[in-house]
Amino acid sequence: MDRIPILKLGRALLVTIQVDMHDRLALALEEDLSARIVATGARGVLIDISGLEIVDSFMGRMLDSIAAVSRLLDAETVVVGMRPAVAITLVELGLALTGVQTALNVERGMALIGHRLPEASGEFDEPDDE
Amino acid sequence: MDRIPILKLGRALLVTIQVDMHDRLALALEEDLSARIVATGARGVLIDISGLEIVDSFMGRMLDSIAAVSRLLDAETVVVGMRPAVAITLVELGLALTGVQTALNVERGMALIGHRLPEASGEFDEPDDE
Amino acid sequence: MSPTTNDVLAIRTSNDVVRVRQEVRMRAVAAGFGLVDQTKIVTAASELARNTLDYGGGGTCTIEAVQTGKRRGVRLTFEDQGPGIPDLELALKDGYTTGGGLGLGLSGARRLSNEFEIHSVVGQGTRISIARWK
Amino acid sequence: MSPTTNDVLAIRTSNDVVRVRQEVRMRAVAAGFGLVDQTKIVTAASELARNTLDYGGGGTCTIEAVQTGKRRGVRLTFEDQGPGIPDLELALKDGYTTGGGLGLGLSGARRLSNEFEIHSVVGQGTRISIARWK
Ligand SMILES: Nc1ncnc2c1ncn2[C@@H]1O[C@H](COP(=O)(O)OP(=O)(O)O)[C@@H](O)[C@H]1O
Ligand SMILES: Nc1ncnc2c1ncn2[C@@H]1O[C@H](COP(=O)(O)OP(=O)(O)O)[C@@H](O)[C@H]1O
Repeated sequence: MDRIPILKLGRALLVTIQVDMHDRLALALEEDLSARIVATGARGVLIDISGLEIVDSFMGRMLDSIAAVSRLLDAETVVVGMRPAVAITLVELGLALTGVQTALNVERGMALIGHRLPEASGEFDEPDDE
Repeated sequence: MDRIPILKLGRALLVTIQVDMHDRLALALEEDLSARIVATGARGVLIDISGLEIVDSFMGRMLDSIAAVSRLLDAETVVVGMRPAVAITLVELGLALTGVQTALNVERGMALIGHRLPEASGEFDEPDDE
Repeated sequence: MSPTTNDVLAIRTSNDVVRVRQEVRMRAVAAGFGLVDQTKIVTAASELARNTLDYGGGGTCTIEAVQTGKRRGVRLTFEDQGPGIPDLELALKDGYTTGGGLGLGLSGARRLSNEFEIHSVVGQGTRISIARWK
Repeated sequence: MSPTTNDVLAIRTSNDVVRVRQEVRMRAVAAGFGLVDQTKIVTAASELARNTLDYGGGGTCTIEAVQTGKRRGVRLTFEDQGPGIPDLELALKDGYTTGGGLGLGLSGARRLSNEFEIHSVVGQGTRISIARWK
């Protein structure tokens, strides 16, 4: 089974979703991501969906669930790069993804994570990078 | 009946839950904890659940309830050290524990409590440690 | 891709759901749909295809290019021989699910379509037909 | 721990609920479950065992190792001779509780399982069977 790569980006983890996710791939991602959050002490998870042409309720549920799991593990989730047509469609579908933060792009997503931290940036000693 | 020990850690109270909690033990903990919050003037309660292999809805309700009681007594609750598999399972169970703050470990939990206080850290005169 | 072609796609695996999406996208493009309209019908198709698989035990999706007067559109019909839906009104409610989903598939697909028809007989199966116009 | 062993555990005290969790964990490990799958079935077991105790007035949990083709799994059956559940649809709703719980036991256990069956007769008792596959 393929797995979706997870990159470390400063204090955050970055996942880029480009393919149609099957159920098993989605579950594997959730598992990998939570293990990595704990192993790295990451403070945030960025999920880049700029490559996705649609987000249906299955994928929406997956995003919600990743955000909820990450929060329990002390990391916030930001969904970045949603296309305008996808956003319009999601709202009409009835899925406002209220449990998930969003940002226009990775840079703004990173800023969002940085600013929500109690520690002032720079003064915090970085968890070990691997 | 056994009781779960409560440690004082600076301005916070630390409870480490390692065993399967029975109903009576859970109720006793809530009682002991609220008495200690009032007696010590603690500003926060850290509940370390890194030893727990599962959290079911009974335990989840207990965590929620401790958080609610502590809040009324002017202390915030942070649940620390939840295992990744537990977080994934809790979310699928339907329990996102939205009323509870979480932190990766005790250190980060302490930071969370410290930074939420109106007093800047260091400038505050520590309440008496016993 | 002539506007009168009918495609019948089998839905048996979650890969087939992906194929339905791709095919519907192509047909929507061929019908002259803009990006938002494409996205809406593809998303509706994705919801219904997944239901056909998960609840209907598999089935088919028929894709038709349709035309009334000058308006062009796409019609999709999902059919399965699964257990059927005992209470349609309930199933169409936002948030209702028997499978741990979000319960937005049917209601959402209806909102994303200009036409929505559902026919279901318990013990025999379910047929859902939607259309979206340019 | 042979895959055909059946264990029947009594559920009469809250200590027994702990024992059910431990036994289910061992069986899930024996069936080759990964950590997340173990955690899911043990959590579902915990919810149902507690209901058997609290609402059913005590009962039993039967643990079976199951296999279809190459897939291995664990099946758990909880039985009691308690008051039964008058409205199953209601009891399965997230948040519904008659006992001051969170109302997530039944619905959550269903989400955490691959198979879920419930049979309940008012005045006679309740039998709930779940299975999870590797
Ligand atoms: N093709 C089908 N066959 C049988 N039941 C179906 C079918 N499609 C939908 N249902 C029923 O309708 C319910 C609601 O469907 P839907 O709104 O798509 O939500 P979800 O897919 O999240 O469960 C499903 O949970 C299922 O019980
Ligand atoms: N074994 C049982 N016997 C009788 N009633 C039950 C049983 N299990 C569950 N119930 C009923 O179903 C309701 C919902 O159960 P559940 O979803 O587990 O929530 P909770 O345990 O928080 O009440 C219970 O409040 C109870 O009324």
